[in-house]
Amino acid sequence: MALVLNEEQLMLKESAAGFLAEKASVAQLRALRDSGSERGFSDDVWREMVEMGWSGIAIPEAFGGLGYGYTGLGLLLEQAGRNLSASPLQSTVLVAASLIGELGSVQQKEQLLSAISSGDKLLSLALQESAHHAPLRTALSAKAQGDDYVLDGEKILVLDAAAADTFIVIARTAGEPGDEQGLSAFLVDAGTDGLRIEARSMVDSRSAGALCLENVRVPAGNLLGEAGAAWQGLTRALDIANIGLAAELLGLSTEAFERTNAYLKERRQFGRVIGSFQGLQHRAAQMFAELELARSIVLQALHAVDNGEPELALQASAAKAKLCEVAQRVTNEAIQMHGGIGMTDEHEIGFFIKRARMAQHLFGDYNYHLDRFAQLNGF
Amino acid sequence: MALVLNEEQLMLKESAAGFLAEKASVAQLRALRDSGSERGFSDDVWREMVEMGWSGIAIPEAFGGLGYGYTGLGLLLEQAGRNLSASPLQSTVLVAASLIGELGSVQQKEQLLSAISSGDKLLSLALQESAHHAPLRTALSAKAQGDDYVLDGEKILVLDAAAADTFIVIARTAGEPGDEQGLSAFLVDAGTDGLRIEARSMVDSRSAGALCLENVRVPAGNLLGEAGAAWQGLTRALDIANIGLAAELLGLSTEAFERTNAYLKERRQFGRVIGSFQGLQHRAAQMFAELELARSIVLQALHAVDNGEPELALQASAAKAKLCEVAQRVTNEAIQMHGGIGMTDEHEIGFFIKRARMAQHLFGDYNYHLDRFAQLNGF
Amino acid sequence: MSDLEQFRQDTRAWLEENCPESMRVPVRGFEDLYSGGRNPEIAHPDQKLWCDRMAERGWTVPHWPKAYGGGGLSNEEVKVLSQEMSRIGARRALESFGISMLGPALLQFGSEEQKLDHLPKIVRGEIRWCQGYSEPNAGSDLASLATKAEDKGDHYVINGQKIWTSYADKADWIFCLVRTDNSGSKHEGISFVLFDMDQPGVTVRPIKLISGNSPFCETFFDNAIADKKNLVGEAGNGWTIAKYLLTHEREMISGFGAAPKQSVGQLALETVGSDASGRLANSALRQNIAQYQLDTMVFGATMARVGDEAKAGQGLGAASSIFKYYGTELNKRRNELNLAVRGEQALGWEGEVYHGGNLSRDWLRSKGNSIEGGTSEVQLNIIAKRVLGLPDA
Amino acid sequence: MSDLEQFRQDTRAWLEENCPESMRVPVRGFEDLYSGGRNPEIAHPDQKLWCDRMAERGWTVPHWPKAYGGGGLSNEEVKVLSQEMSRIGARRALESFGISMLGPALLQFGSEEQKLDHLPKIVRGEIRWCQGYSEPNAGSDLASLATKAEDKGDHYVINGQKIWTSYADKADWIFCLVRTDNSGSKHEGISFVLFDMDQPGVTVRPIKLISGNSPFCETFFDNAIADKKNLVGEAGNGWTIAKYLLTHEREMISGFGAAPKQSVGQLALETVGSDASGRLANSALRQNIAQYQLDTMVFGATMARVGDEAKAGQGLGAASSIFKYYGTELNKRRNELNLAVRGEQALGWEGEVYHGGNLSRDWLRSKGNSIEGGTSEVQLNIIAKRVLGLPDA
Repeated sequence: MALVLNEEQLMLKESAAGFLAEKASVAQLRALRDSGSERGFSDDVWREMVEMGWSGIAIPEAFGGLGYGYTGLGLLLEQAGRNLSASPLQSTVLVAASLIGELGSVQQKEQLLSAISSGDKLLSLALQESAHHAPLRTALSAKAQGDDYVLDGEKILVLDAAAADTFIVIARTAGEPGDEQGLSAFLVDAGTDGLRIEARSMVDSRSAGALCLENVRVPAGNLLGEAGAAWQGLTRALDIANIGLAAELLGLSTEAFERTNAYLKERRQFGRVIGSFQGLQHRAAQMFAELELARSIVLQALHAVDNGEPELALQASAAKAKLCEVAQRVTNEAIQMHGGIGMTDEHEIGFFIKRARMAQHLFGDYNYHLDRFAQLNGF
Repeated sequence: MALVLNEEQLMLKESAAGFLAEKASVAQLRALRDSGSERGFSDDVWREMVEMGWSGIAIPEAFGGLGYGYTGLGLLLEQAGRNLSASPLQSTVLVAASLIGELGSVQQKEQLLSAISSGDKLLSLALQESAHHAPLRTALSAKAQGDDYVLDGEKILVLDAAAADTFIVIARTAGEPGDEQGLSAFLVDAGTDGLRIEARSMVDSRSAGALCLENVRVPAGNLLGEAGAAWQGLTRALDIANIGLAAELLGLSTEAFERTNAYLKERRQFGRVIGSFQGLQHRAAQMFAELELARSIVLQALHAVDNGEPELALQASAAKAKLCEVAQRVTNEAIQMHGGIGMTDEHEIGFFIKRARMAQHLFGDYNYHLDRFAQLNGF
Repeated sequence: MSDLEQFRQDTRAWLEENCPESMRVPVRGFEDLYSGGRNPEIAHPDQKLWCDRMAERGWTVPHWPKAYGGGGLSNEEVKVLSQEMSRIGARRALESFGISMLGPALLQFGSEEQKLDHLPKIVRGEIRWCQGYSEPNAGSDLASLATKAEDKGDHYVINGQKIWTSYADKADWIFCLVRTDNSGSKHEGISFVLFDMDQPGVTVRPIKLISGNSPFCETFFDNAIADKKNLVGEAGNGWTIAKYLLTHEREMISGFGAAPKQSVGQLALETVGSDASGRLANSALRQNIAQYQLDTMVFGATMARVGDEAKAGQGLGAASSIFKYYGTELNKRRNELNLAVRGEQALGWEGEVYHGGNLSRDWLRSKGNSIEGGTSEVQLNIIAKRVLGLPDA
Repeated sequence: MSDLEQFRQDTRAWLEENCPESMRVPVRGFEDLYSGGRNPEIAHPDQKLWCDRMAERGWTVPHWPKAYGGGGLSNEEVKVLSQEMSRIGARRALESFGISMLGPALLQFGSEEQKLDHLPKIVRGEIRWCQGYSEPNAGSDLASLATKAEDKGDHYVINGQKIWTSYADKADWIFCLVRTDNSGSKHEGISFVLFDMDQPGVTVRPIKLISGNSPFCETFFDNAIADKKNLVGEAGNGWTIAKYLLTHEREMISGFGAAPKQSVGQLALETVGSDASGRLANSALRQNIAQYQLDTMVFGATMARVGDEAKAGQGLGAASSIFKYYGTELNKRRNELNLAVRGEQALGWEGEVYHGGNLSRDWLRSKGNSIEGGTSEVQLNIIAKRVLGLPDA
């Protein structure tokens, strides 16, 4: 396992970079925002991504995917981070497909992963219930009634809620908030009676939403995996999700840094370009060093997924914590070093800090993952 | 209560600065170290301090002191910090006198505080038992036997152990380590049977020592205050001790910073004085700002002692935590900015980092006091 | 009864009688602040009434001399007035750059005629002012400003562009730094002039910030006219006035570093929860909040100390730079902690459930604190050079 | 059986027979390292025996060509030898600056004659070398060095002073940067010469560090003589060799950043204790340790990545500067954490109870890491200028 990209991966990276810069750049995100798009991404662009196979990039060939593994998906997410490209790559390809891969029966995988690969279906995980990521605290209840389950409760921060065809709702079929046992995953279609979807306008201009489930009845066959036994697969899928978000944050931070470094060479004050001031030079050099280190842990974590390594949780929390830290530092410095112009909506740099904090927050922020990292290290 | 020095205090500060620079400078500390002095300070210099009234600076006039309050003592400690002056100011004047003031009967105060004021007696607190400051975990046992108590156990980091006439030994007459109840303070003279004093060579070249108590018998009259009820007074005395150490660290850090700033103006590299590099300038400016802020919290905490304010614990932990942080940063930067010459024993700057870490550690370090600060703030 | 006690009783009685009930309601947002001007923004009709009543006694700016329309009150009387207003929850009647910025500068540097001309209108809220300082290519390096004022005998003709002119779209007049001479060093040749914004040569375009709409504008001068009698100080001496006002502005901005009303630690307990021993459950967050609260306490102690020292005639060198630097960094830290503590609640942008995105918008807005009014880097340069005596490269 | 397998069997047998039992005991400290030289420091008589036996086969420096006394082994064979030595716990037979620093430089820049002259003596541990680089006024700005070498036809006469010459008091020869020409820029006119320390013109004075005694010395040259045949490369081209060796040195020093064997977090649990849920009791310390361990893990991943990239022919620009900067900062953090975790135990200076003060001395010594071999500031300058392309002032 070498921590370098092979030929195939390098080609994928370059073609993704070219495509996204043209079709899903910051300018497109601004246009989506200003048009008040409810779906939050362009269906046309997504269709092209599907045609390139991106919807199935990490899905095994047996289920219609490309089988490039998570290192391949990580490359796409990194480029999406660089361009702040809005698409269902996170909701469907990264999170939902991983969870289905972990929990689904062979039949469910065949059906759902193929539908994702082909672009026929968008799915999204509905997990969070309170201000913070706390999967064990899940309280949304699912009660068995005959051959059905009846779900009641609320979810927030459901990605691409307006566009998803089906939600994977994490519910409690037994136990109390805090228990590992009793957590279950249900497939709930967007049109199901009793399910209300409320669009939420978030700081990153992407579409997320809240779900309100009142007496939502789904057949037991909609269970993804065994009733009450979702915890382990969910944990693994969340680890993968966080590694994917770390890859996105890596791209985002690298781009924000490179734009800032370019600005340092261009902006003049006191008769010199400001990049000639050693105070700024040292901060830029420290950020560059941090970004190089960040890249290593992201690559290592992606490899750990693809190689089925046992310490995935440690890798995931390390990668997410580190990238949260680096993204926070770099985006803050990006604004500061751009000065007044960086504070204007007209300039693009502000979009980076907004998306960064959302990606940092999703599925556990710096504090969550540093704490988990310490726990996993036994102290 | 104004956070500025009055005329009297300014005069005290200036005379202390002049005296210590002449009689108890870093050069003297080096000489004490190289001579292998067991006592760790100069008796002659201490005698002169006593003559100037410093031994009783914060002791009420009724007990033979000067009654300048802790703001006065803080000024002396700050200047002692600037010069790294070794003397019993910390062990006897700051810690022991405060504890006697908190716990002693009127008679004990009359006797002991007067003896301290007059320079007739050196006392030192024997508290710490393990690698970290943890007063509640005190285990050294004191068992009543007739009119006596018998003490067994060990103490470390007893300041001026080789010179002290009497130790104030914190012992447990009841309860378990962790309990507030059951802690007692005993006066144990240096010559008492069963007490063994072991000199320890510490990084700051001051004298500290370990006490080993085996079957040490003292009369009940040697109790300072009530049996088993020392906790509250001990806590208050430790708060005062930490505020005093914060004052010392303020002086130490300010001096280390000023020496470094002077070096930045003198040392040439790449054809310029290194202080003209903006990278170093910004770090120096940030340190200066931190030092100005640190000065405020030290003054505020000293005032809080003198005015008997109720939130002393909060002030003490704030002052100590902040000064630990600032001292660590400033002394580390002092070495780094001095470069190779700062790494040599021949240069004086290394003495500052050594004393800093010892003063940081005594009676609770940054981590201890930041944790306590959070607890006192209710989170 | 002492004169001061008498003053207190009279003031109390007058306030009871004259302060409308609607003006005793706490300010909920910027819209509740009244800034006057030719076309005042009025959220409630009593705002103007209250301002007029107060202005009649000069109490909109109680410490200015009566000769210039102020209240002519002593420091003690100002304090009593403020206490009595607080007692009934009375809002301030008028808030403006005229009161906080231009007035102090005119009192210090203006001619008698200028003071008589402009200060009473500020007191009465008749004229609203804005500040023309920064330019697109003169941010941190303010003195390199290029807006040109050509001497035409009894007036100047002004051409150029300003940026970050707060409320320029609502202001009637501007106090403005212009270049009247290009021959010397960049600090020379700068002049401080006042002129009416209501003229054909002035165009204003509001700036939208990353946090949403803002008071800031871009302001363009195309042969704008300034009467020479409105040149403050000597031609070419404007930098002295600019520096005075920058120090003043730094002190205002550094106030952002003051401790928030609800402790961040307490707030975190509510959203993140505590462990068995009552401590905040997440130790990384606990450490960061503790360090922030500690620094806020230390910052507060320093503001108190510098206040005491100023009274005692001592002074902390470059205090305003330290405050500007530290206070704005603290405010940014507080806002980042707010995001960490409130989580999803702080990431909303619009809608009632997120209170219109007030948390995320405040967070984004705070990023500007260490840029506006002189960047953090400029403050550190000032400390390094003026206080520490470190040399230029 | 493959050749390599055969080599392994032969090597194993030879080692079993020739490595003294005493040389299979783990190294306990610097005194157990053998560096050879004319007057070798010998802690155990087997050290010399072991070195001689290994040197006979060239295995003290197994990858150097046989022509220069080395083992002439392929990379695979070197790896096998290393594995077989590890298997029986065999110590390295010889460690020296000759092997790690001068040898690589001579192989790259030396003449055939110089290689034949010096390398075999290094392999056999006959001559011990030291490095003459820094001067009191040329630290970070190494190229401004002033030690002067005057051309006397067949030799140079050298005058000046070096500092931080490690083990100069124990070395036989020095490889030294001297100035042979003052006329051009400071990087020009520097030459790289070798000469014997055992001559009247050379005086050495050991330097005591804040951590106690050290290998460092001050070295004075008063009309010292260097034979011209020992000028490496062209006169005036020494800076190229110096840069090569500095990069080499940076990589060695950055190794200090590697993760310690016992996790700091585990150690802290032992000394500070845990709370009810098994977490480290002190949350401020827990956060700091977690962040340190995270950064160590990330640093380790980066070392692995750069290694893989180098194999793949890719390269991280300025990798050695990043490693030097980050690795030494990590080592300083680790040592500060050691103080925080071990408390009083780490503050001792002498005596058995403190193990001779090893913790406090290591802590103090670590402060030098970010100074020696190019300060952290110099590394950041290199990254800013060479990688990021930021311009000079």
